[in-house]
Amino acid sequence: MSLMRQYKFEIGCLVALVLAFTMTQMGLNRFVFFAGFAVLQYAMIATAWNILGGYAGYINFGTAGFLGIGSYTAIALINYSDASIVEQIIAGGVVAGLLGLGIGYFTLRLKGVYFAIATLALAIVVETIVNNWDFVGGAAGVSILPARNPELLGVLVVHKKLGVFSNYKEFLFFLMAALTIMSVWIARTIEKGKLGRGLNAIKDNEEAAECMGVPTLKLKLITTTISGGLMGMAGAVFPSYLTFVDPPTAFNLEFAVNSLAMPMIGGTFTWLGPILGAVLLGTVQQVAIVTISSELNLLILGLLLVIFVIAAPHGFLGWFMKKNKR
Amino acid sequence: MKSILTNRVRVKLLGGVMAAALLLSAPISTNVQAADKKPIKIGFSMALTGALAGGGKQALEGMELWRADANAKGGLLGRKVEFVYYDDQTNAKNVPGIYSKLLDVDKVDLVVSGYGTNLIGPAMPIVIDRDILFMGLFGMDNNKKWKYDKYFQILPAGPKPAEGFSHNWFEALKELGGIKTIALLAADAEFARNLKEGALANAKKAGLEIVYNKNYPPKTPDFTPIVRAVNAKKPDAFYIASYPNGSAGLVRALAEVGTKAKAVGGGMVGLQFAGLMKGLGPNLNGILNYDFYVPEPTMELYPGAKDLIARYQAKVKAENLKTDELGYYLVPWAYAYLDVLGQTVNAVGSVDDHEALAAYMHKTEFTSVVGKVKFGEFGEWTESRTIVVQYQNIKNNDIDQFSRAGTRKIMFPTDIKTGDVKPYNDLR
Amino acid sequence: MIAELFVNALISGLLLGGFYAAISIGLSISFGLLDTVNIAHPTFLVLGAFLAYILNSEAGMDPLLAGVLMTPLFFLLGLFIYSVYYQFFEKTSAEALRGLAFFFGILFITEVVMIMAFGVDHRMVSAPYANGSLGGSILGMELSVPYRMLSVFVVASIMTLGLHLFFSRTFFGRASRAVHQDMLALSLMGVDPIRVKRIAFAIALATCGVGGALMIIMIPIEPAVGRLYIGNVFAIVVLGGLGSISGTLIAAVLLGVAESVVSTFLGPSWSPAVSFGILLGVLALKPSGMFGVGDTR
Amino acid sequence: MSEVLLNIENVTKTFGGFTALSKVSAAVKKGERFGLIGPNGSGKTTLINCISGMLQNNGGSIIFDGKDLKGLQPHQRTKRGIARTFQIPRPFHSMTVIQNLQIPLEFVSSSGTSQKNISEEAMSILEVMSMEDKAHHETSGLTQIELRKLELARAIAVKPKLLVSDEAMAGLTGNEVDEVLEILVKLNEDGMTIIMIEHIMRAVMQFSHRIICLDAGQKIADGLPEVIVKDPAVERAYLGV
Repeated sequence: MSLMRQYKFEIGCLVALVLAFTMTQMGLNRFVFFAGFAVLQYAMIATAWNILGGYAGYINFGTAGFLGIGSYTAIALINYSDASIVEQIIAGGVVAGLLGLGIGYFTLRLKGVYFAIATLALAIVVETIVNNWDFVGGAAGVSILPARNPELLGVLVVHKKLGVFSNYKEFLFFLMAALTIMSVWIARTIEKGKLGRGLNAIKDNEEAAECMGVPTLKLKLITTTISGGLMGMAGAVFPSYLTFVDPPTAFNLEFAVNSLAMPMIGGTFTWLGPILGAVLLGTVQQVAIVTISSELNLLILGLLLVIFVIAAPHGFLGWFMKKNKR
Repeated sequence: MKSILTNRVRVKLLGGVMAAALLLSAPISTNVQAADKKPIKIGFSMALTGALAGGGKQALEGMELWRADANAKGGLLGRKVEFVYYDDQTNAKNVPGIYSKLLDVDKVDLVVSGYGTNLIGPAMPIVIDRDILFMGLFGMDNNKKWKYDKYFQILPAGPKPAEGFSHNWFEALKELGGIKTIALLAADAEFARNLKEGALANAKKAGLEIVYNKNYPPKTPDFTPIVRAVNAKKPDAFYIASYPNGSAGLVRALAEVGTKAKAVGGGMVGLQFAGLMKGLGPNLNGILNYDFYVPEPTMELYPGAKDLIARYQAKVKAENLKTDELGYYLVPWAYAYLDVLGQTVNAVGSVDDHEALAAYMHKTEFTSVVGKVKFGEFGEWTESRTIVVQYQNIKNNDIDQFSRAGTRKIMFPTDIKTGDVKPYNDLR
Repeated sequence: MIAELFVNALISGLLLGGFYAAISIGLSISFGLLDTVNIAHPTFLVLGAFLAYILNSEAGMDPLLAGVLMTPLFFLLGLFIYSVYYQFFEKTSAEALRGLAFFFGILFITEVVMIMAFGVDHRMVSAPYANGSLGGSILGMELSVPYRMLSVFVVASIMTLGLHLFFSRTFFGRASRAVHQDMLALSLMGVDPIRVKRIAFAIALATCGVGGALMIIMIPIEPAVGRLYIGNVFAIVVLGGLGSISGTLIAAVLLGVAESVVSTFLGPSWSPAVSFGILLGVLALKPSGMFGVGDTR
Repeated sequence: MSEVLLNIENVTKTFGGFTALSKVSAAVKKGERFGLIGPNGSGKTTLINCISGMLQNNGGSIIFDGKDLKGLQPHQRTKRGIARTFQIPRPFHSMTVIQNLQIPLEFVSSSGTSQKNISEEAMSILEVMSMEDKAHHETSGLTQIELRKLELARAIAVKPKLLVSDEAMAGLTGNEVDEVLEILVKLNEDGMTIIMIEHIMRAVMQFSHRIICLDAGQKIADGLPEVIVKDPAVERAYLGV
């Protein structure tokens, strides 16, 4: 019983995973999976962003760069071999994680806006490289043909009648759910652990933290790596979902906006914030796109951002929790 | 094999008994009986904001004109036509969700594409998954990898669109004579890069020496360094595949810096738009570029296009629409891609039998506002029918001169030719 | 030949730098001096450009004159936006991050307003002084300077140097620079720092009048084009060093020249990587930009 | 009281062309109460930044506990037993008072022990500071003296061999100064070596066994408090004659 209490969160994760799986088996309206995929992807990106941005206070403005490099790693792998989607995700995570480590080293003396602008610059440099890298389609874009009936470890994953999932999009939805749950678990583990406390000290005052024995550089590097890696994983699923990727899509400004707006709307100080923000803002965006057939859906996003940051200065969770409020 | 099966079964069981029960009760029939006179809903995504919105809004007006015509004639199969469409914000990421909503929630009868290759791509797996007919608008080789038999699209570039697009331009070059070297430049964007690849193949086929082959970022503000770098290579011809911003910048830079190349242009997107033509004015003189429709007398070949454009222009004026004042570029084509679909539906007598619809499309030669349309195996046109025009006699920045014949004379194909190709500098 | 290309590239780069300075100078004030992360700045420039277009095409007004006439309008808009910003963010000392999201919202709203008012098509103007080019042969090199770029450069120079002098020589200018460092000292001097900030922000936004006019003389515009310049303008301001207006000017010219030279010799496709590579390199060596005051917030 | 704990030898620090410290030498003995004085801009803070590792000195060496500190990051120096406070208190403002102490405890002195253990230790340090009633308060509500004491408490939580106190009494009332002095004396009696940088002469004279005075980056005096106070060079430096 005490074991159950100790692993309450992990059990919750498992329940969520089973729930996501059950959803794919219920023959729900397929739109649920499309909208769900988009919201889950946002949730994962926002969670990954928040590990660095919320806990350590380092604003990453180059989310698109990490996502894009994840996407393009997957594309390179598809073009180079017939790697399965799981391998693509791992590779995307590793490459983006290395990029995170690199940017961490490179910008270790940068703080605040300088760090933010440096990450933005990095995203633009990566995009330019991809534009000129014809093996992955370059600026012309690339069309991906997902395997029709993929198998994983001998299990037929997608097949109309015989597969675990009857449809590829349901499989991707489940995959995205699993990745998101994993990210949330990682974020929460960091938050509740020594790393999270160290990052918090860095956010509050980096020099004081360093003088209090917090190895700030090491913690920052670990964090940029994890955060970048998770973003890369979220990006690696993208080519299979879109089947056509070009740099303006993979490096869209929208990612930078959402990845910082969502945690902020939810609340940056805890793992629940980004999820809440992603669900709120992501759902509104998804719904607005498919209900308003004009430019007004962009207006809604704009108004929502302005109203939210004004009305809930500490995020949605800030309304409910006094903790960490200044 | 046995272990795979048991494994699978086990996982399936994990999914729960509930799943099976729900599968049975899931909505199976999305079909609407033709007899009940419910309107036919055509669904699509369209770029109404973002980089491609200019084209998207113009296309949408063209489509609305078709809908008005179709409904005036009693609709399709005696049912009124309705549109269900959403703004994809020129962001491919929004496209899968939109098509899923159209098909699963709005339960539209037919789907057609938005405007442009990268916004058609993400819709492909969804329509293929459901095995339904899909009409594309200005997609470049979207079906190359899928090889889907129910995809058809309107872009008059022939079976190999990338090469077909510039094929005629290289034909027009021959008239100039003495072209031995060529420079190639493309915007770092999907359509432009594909055009340049095609042009490269055509240039090699024509035995031209490639002296310059580079790309530029779409947001480049100043093109004079590029034009000078090209001039330094002394090319006889300069093929440009550009997007609106670059097209305008290059036309200006060419006018300012000058060039000795005899032929300049080719795949410059945006010069067909009223806003740019008006803004560039006399700077355009001498540019040799692709086009789809120009107000030249020989374009009678496209029956009804002239009237259609006149109607569009009147509508823009009357309703004070904030779209392209002239509408030459997209209106006839947006009209045609629905017209072809409508003709097919009426001929087959069904909106549900996608096999029959696709079969009819494959075998038929259509006649629409853009003339004869015949689809090849994977839905591209069987022949390339881009026209090559040369800008000339442009005196000022007055918009009306572009709706008269003579400012964009047709150089190719020869059967509709209205002028002779002249070296760029002769028209400056 | 190579020398000729190089000299031409340098001249083009210098002129382009003038344009970059004109579109960055406002941000250099609002972001560099006042710490407001006004990511909507390029979008306001586009708004200025559209208004210049309308005045030009409907009333036949010269775009630059239109830009000058719009300046008070943008000044008032700046006062209004800063008042809102101050009320909800600065006063509650909210993190810069929230301000960033706020300005993102403003960006989208402004874009939609422009779409509804002006449509989505590309628009250009042609000014009589922006046609043809000044050409000549110097030391056996054929040099050509487009009047379009030259006029943009001249106006941009007057505007940016004027602002530079204003902020370095006048009492108000020095006060604005001081709010950046020491609010308390200002209050002790009897200056209301909030008022100083509000006016400085309004001046920053006022540059969108003439800046917008220069933009439409330089490039064709559509409502979303501002997004493309976010990276550039922030890169220039940060590269120059926050709080240093002269640094912004130098950074703008540096990036202009780098882009121009790379376009000429290496291929235009690589110019963003080179520009932003320079930024990353400078930040790695000197975390506060080229002429930063040393405070690496 | 004879063994040298911290040996500063010819330490030089330049910023661009400006020399902030020029060949400063000093030896702090184990258990010593060491005063560091000098007018504003004399290089006091630069020197302790070089000791704590926030700045790396260009020349000379700093030997602590027999080992050269060259190239070590601040947190590594903290682990070796050097703790410091900041002139302007820098609390972790999103944390409560006790959480502020848990950071150094967790990362340095009690690393690897349980959370329960750590919070008990944190509490005992707060008791020394007589701040136990503020343990779960947020730092934003603290008074000036409480902030100063928190700054000290956090440094003590490192369990340092050497505590560098940078103007821990600035802005405090007379009684409060005495309160802080009392704490420092007690810590010293328990075996902690303390370097005190202070503007309040009364405090530094009363507290220190030995004092050095810096002026314009150079050491101008080194000796017993009663000698220093009469030193003409020190007088000149302070009066600016």
